[in-house]
Amino acid sequence: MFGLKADWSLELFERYFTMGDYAGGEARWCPGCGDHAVLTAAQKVLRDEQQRPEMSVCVSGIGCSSRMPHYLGTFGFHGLHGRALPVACGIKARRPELDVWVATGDGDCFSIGTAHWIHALRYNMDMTLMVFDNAIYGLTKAQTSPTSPHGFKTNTHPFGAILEPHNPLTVTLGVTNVSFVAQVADWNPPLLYETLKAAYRHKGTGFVRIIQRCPVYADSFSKELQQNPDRFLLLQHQRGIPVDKSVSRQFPNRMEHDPSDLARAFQLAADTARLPLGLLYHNPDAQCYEDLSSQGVEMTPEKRLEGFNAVLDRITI
Amino acid sequence: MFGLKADWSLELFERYFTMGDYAGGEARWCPGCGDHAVLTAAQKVLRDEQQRPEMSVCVSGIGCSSRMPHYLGTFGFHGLHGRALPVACGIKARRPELDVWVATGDGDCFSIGTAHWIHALRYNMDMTLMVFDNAIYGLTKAQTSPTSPHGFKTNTHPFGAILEPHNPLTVTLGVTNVSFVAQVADWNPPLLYETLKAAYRHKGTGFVRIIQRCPVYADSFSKELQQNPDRFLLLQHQRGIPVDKSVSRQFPNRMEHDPSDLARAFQLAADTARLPLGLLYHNPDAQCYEDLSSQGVEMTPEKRLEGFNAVLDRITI
Amino acid sequence: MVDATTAEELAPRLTLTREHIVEIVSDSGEGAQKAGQTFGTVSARMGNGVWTVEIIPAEIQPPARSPAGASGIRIRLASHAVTNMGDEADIVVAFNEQVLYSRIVNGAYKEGTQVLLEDKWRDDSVPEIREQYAKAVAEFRRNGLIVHELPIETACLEITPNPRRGKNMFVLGMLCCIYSRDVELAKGEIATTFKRKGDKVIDMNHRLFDAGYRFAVEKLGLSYQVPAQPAEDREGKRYIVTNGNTALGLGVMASGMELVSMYPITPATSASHYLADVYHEVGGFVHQAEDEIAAAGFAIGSSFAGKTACTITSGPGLALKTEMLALAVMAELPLVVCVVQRGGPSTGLPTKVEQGDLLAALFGEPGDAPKVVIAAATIEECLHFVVMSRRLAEAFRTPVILLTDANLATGVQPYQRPEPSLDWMAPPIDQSDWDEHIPPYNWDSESGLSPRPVPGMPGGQYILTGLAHTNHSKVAYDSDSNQHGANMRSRKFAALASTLKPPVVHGDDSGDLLVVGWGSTLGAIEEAVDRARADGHQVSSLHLRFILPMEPGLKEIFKGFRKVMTVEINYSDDPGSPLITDETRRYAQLALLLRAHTLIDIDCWSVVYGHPLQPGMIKNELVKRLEALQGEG
Amino acid sequence: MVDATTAEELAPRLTLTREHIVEIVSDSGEGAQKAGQTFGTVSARMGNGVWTVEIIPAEIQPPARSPAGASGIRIRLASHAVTNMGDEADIVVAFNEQVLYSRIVNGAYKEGTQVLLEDKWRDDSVPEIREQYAKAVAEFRRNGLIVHELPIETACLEITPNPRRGKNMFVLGMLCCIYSRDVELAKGEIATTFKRKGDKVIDMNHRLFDAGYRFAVEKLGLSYQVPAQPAEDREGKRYIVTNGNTALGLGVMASGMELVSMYPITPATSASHYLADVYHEVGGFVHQAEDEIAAAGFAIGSSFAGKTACTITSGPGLALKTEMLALAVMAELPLVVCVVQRGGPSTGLPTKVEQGDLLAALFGEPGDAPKVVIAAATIEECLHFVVMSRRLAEAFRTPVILLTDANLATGVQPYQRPEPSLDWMAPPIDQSDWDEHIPPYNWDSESGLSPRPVPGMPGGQYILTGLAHTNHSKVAYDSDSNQHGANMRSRKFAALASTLKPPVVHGDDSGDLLVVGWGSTLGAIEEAVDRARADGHQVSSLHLRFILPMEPGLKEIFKGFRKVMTVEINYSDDPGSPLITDETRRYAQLALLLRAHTLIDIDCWSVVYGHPLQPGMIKNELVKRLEALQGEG
Ligand SMILES: Cc1ncc(C[n+]2csc(CCOP(=O)(O)OP(=O)(O)O)c2C)c(N)n1
Ligand SMILES: Cc1ncc(C[n+]2csc(CCOP(=O)(O)OP(=O)(O)O)c2C)c(N)n1
Ligand code: SF4
Ligand code: SF4
Ligand SMILES: [Mg+2]
Ligand SMILES: [Mg+2]
Repeated sequence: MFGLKADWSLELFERYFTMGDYAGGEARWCPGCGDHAVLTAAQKVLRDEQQRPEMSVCVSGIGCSSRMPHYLGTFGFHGLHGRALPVACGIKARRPELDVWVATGDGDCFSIGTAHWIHALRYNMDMTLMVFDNAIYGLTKAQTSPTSPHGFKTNTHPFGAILEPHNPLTVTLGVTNVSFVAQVADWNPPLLYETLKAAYRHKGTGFVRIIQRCPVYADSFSKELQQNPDRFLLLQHQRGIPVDKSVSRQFPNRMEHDPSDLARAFQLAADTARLPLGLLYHNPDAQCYEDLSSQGVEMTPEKRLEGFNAVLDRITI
Repeated sequence: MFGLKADWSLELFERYFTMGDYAGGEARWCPGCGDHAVLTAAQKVLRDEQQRPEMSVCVSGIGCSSRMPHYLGTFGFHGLHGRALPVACGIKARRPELDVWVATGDGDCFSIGTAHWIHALRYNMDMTLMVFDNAIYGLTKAQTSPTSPHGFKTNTHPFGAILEPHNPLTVTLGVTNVSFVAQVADWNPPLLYETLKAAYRHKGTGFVRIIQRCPVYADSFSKELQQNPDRFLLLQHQRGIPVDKSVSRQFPNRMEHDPSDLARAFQLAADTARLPLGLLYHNPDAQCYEDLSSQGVEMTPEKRLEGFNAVLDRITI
Repeated sequence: MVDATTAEELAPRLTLTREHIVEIVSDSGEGAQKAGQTFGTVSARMGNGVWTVEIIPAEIQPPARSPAGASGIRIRLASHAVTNMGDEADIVVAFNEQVLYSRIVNGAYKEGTQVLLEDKWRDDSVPEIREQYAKAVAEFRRNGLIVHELPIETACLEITPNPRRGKNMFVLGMLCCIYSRDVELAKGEIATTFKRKGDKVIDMNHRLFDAGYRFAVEKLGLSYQVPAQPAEDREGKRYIVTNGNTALGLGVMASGMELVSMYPITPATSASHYLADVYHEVGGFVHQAEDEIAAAGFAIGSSFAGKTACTITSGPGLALKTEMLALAVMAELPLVVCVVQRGGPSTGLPTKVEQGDLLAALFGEPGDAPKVVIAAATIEECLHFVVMSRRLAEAFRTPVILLTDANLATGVQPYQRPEPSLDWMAPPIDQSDWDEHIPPYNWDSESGLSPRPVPGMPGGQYILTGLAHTNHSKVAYDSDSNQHGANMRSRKFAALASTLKPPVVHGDDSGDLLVVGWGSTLGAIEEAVDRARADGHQVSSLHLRFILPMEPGLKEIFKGFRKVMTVEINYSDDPGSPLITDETRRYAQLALLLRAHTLIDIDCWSVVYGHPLQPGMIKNELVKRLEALQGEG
Repeated sequence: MVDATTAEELAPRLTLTREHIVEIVSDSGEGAQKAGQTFGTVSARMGNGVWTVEIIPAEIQPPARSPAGASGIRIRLASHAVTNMGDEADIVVAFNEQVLYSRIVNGAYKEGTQVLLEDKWRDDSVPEIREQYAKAVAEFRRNGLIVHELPIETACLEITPNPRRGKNMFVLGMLCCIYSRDVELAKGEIATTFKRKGDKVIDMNHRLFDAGYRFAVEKLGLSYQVPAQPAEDREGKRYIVTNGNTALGLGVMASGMELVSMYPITPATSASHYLADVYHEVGGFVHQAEDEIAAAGFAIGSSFAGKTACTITSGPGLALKTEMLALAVMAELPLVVCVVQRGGPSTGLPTKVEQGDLLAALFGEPGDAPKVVIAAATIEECLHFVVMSRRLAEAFRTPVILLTDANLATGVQPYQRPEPSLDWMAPPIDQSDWDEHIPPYNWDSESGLSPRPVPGMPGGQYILTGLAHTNHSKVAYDSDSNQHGANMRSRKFAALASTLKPPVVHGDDSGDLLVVGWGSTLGAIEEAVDRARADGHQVSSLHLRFILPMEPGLKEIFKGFRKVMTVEINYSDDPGSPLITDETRRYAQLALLLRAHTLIDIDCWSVVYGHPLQPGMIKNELVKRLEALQGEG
């Protein structure tokens, strides 16, 4: 967002923000939880972009992942289960200059939050949307989530989850006006960092599905993926996520994918045998709702009063 | 559903049900409303399939289209705005032998009902899902719906709808376990009839998006399509919807489409310049949730009591 | 063409009256409402007190000539301020006889009501229609209605080939003659109405108007004089004419709120329709969300970001906002929630009036979730209470629920044009530094009040949470933090209460009976009380605007009366019904609250008829209660 | 190996007591809860009254040795039936000293509480830990705790290389020695616990148990005798041991309901976990919906189809179900809604107890939406009230809200094994012909009751609607239909009320003070009352199960006392606080209802500490009120 917000660029050079400026309370996730890595990556992006902490808001729902705001040094809104996105959109509506991050879980976003997930993608407001997908309900102690693998044993399905796992990528790609769709795994920090940075810089909703480890309740889910890097397909493109050797070395399967090719992106996303990593789809020119919703923010109270009196005149008898 | 329900096939031949058996109260939709055509087509399907009226339930939300149950001679559930699907699924859960129809609108299903729409497709319970899409909120008098064309003037957007219209087909096709996706227009009765019949016979959720005329509040939307048949692309296939000459003659653009080809279906659905008509996708073998949720329905109270005592024994000290 | 002079010359035997109620009823799409609105506006401009209310059919396009299809308008005009739709109509103009039936069922007419009936159906080509017509006219006359069969259509045909479009202006002409309205004024209104349509259309409608006027002079020996209100009452005042939903929209603009986040629902939506039309002129925006939960969430997001927002809904929408409201209470976020009440429960009676959401507004949220709950009693208050709501929301850091209803929403009335000032408006957002040492909930331990940091304030960073928290907004599960937070959230309302004055009794401060009401029933109740007092009854009334906190001094006021009862448009068990005893009786909503609040045995009369209470109905009930009292002692 | 005989020989100076409270506190994952549950079960089987409640940390995996991480269990055992967790503990076994702090803050201990503390930290390699330990032990002693520093880990190491896994069984051994529990019984329990894990594991744990037992004999001069309840109280009774959520699950199975439709939410979810494990044995199914609205809708669909369903949730979930509940009321659908209350408002205190949802259950829905609202007072009632709920729901064609709370949900207790019979169970679905002439709402005009057609009944076809409707379920907007429907929906509850008996007073029928409670506070209130009475105070208590309809005779009962107050776990303004006057005070939820219901000046004492009320706390409050009364005269 550098340069974008000319009004504070002056200040930007006045003070340099360090990682400490983006640190909130001590993170209380379990040891080995993938959420720690996401937090760190996000903090690095904020630091490297020199985002002013008081101009940033991290909005979340309820869940382990939704605790993220508490661990950031920015403003935060730890709201209701499933409802992070309407709140985030509302924040942006009349304060487009604010930088907004959303932290949500697979249950929070893909189950109870489904309607808002779909419609927020339509609005395409400028924010970074991180879905922490550990394929389980963590905070409430191991119930089935929409992305839980078929047969995966949980407390609500002790004999194994009975549905095929939901594919959030294919649904996301089907939403009109979607503008940025990426997938990463928490255990590859460089790719995670680069992807979040790209989402942050993208003007529009940067949807990033983060495959996340929950060693406590869904260990096998992530273990299986960690141990078989060939379950992944690394997408590369000069307009994609920059990946250095260290990253590409880890993934035997790589392919060139043009992020402007929606149909191809859908096919890649639909292949659950090979999970795509990186940028599936990107449309930098999709309309952002805040450009419409913020109409008239610049008006002074005096001008509003003037406008109101004009309205009254028309109905005065 | 002929033959499927062997347990009543005997009765089936005992009595012949006429259109009158499927007629409820007098339809109170506006003259020229597309809903009339859908009602008639559904009644014909019920009649031709000799569906026992008392074994059928039509579930709806709130909206003009959601009044359909009142005009049918079956059981009906005219519930809450956006919530037809959870109710329909609940009906099916422990009464899998019931025949279920769902009547919902573009606002009812694609706006407030979004979460249930997506998840009902995952459950894929055996029902016929008719979405009456008139691109407007009819009952509440002309507010913008997710499918309202961009720039279309409504009471909530008097200067024109500000978002690109939502594409329900691409989203629907992205949902894991979706099993039947078709599109029709109310003003082509034969295709409408054949499509509803195919959806009815399909075991699973037969999703049919019906492009519907609302002459009162969205006349231009349907007029434009009616007047330009080349805005449509008629899909044909031997495993698709049977179309006789009368139908195909009306649509200059026709193509062969294999309904088992999901990726192709997505591409066709994504092309909003040419609206596909007919069967986009069909998977007859997708799992139906009621086959799981109805476990143990056959148990007698005596057996349940026995089972319960066994459970108690285990925790008795 | 007719001008005022000739009109007066022609004026027939004239009846003087202090008020009259006129209805125009037709099939929908025949323009009765436009004619009535114009008649109302002209009357208002001529200095009458006026109340108009639309008659809306349940269906979008009901069949022609069906009782269910009755569409139209009622205009009540008087020589004094009018606060409600009144009792039975004095004159009704009907475009066909069938639509009158539904009005009769609603008790809209009385013996002696003059019916000006289109007579073309008498000789209709369809035999059934001829029969229906004859049967109806006979029936009406039998029931004491004075039916004038008039060849309105025929008369219109002389001017337009398509009377269905023009009849309404013809009727307007008739009415303007009957009530000798200022013709120039009327024609001016017509001109503005059809401005967009061009001069030919205006001219055509003027000719229809004149024809109607002359028709009345020649064919109708009816003329009523309803003198204007005393000039001094109007001295130098300017008036606006709106319904209650438009008033809400005006209030939003007057309050400086920049965002209304809503999801369509009858009868609330028209407030947003109005805003969508004009909001941009004050720099505001209407967001139509995907559902009511999102609408509330979106508004809450904006409020959190420093731009207090408003969400407008009705019962079913309020139900969906319950969880969001609890969050706003817990996190102490300002938020204005307008609830335009309709008939319930569930989808209920979407277009009709009820006062059934009071307890849900107060107690809907699990856990203790106090918030400001106020109710507008007049259309004018719909405007001013939104302004007050925004201020209360920010000063007390709380959601405010403003209750109105379908009666206020659709009623139209002239009222004094507000004189908005800058201090009505939200101040520009504060982005100055926040002292890091001041916690985000720096509760004043006595009042529970605290200042609020908003995003953009350097040093103000905090994490809002719906979990129990400390004054630093840190999640806390310990007993003390939870108890203290709850204390502070409740204390605010005691603080607000301490700033309120006791409400003023309408009538004497003591007597036999005190009638307590809230919301849109104000006008009808006071009119009923005035009539009863005119008959010598010792009855007064009291109307509440604040429900949470409750206005002070109620118990004292109640003690001045032998009996206290509420009159409400919501459900209560009728004490006379089977199985209903003092113990099992379920009371009306305000009655229940006042019983707990004052421990006085407060009775209630409440019904869920779906239409506004008529002063006459109320008066009858009061008199019954009073007579019972006499019996007792 | 130790057997009972040797144990008795070794038994040291023995203290006889009628009850004792034991706690085991550790980091999470150290098995304290398993040890405690086993100890509780053994004690129950030996005939003691027992109540156990788990101590759950706020986080999933809190850091080791942190107060916030305190995980464990409390066991209260007595020579009489136990109904609550009691006051301060007599003995606590602690795996480290830090976890004790959070318990101390919660007032779990008193002067003289024996602390059996793992002493390995004293010589820990990390200096800070050594300091923390020394500091804590000194501090504990200063505050009157009797600290026994014990080399538990060292002793375990003799048997297992990994004491973290085995320590809990060692501690179980210690406790079984201290309370001379039947060793064979204990070992049997251990064997069943580890059955799945195989003999080696069982043997290992038996050895740890023996070692702990011997360790206590040798190192600890502590021995308490808590005699069993009189045998005749138990004569031929069989007991089951469960928490309140398992009891709900058992109730669902006992009621014959075939479907539970839910969305996970603490503290309700474990009821569904239990059902998911065993429900198939009775042919039932747990549906996890996409959200609470869908969960309620799914259940309603099943009920409509003739299979009355149950949905289980907590506050925030109840908020989301509001609109669906209103539909069930309007359409008169049977539905069982279990609400396991937690701290509110909003996300509040997810794992902690509150009784804050009473008013939301009653009044949450816009419009008039009466339904049955009942509250379970004991774990056993959690089971039986579900059975009753299903029957009420079907007999009265209504949703039933059954309120429990986190205290009942997590408390574990032995209670009499139910003797289920066929008439508890839902009958098989009726598919016989429906007489077409009988409307779907064939209301009995006196009771409002009516039979219900279900899909599959030939001739029974009707269209259910949430709109106002006639007895034929036809949409109707007229006044009479709406009023009549509302009357009928309300009348049902007067009919139900007429079948209820007045509640029974605990203590004398008259006196100075009557304490009224509802829900999980029963045991603590009655214990407090008994203690106060033992001190000669004239206090009694009354506990309500039915809230809507209200149980009969309350006003009569209340009149027997000089003062009536409620004791509740929810918010009320403390009359002593700034700005709080008689007029502004916000009352506890039941208190508000009873004030309106009886017009008696009912006081309340209620707090939102997030933990169950201790009998001692309650007693102190009662005594305060009683002394104030004396003051008055
Ligand atoms: C309305 C409501 N319903 C249910 C809950 C309980 N709840 C809290 S978090 C959660 C799901 C958490 O799973 P996910 O979103 O995947 O986040 P994770 O903990 O796995 O990071 C649930 C069901 C709630 N807090 N509010
Ligand atoms: C909870 C709730 N919110 C809003 C409404 C108002 N409402 C009724 S129908 C409707 C939308 C109708 O549009 P659609 O679903 O497209 O159906 P149509 O009338 O066009 O057939 C709305 C907003 C309601 N009844 N309930
Ligand atoms: S439970 Fe799982 S998701 Fe939650 S903090 Fe622990 S590891 Fe992370
Ligand atoms: S408003 Fe439109 S959708 Fe509704 S009934 Fe009329 S034509 Fe049909
Ligand atoms: Mg998760
Ligand atoms: Mg529509």
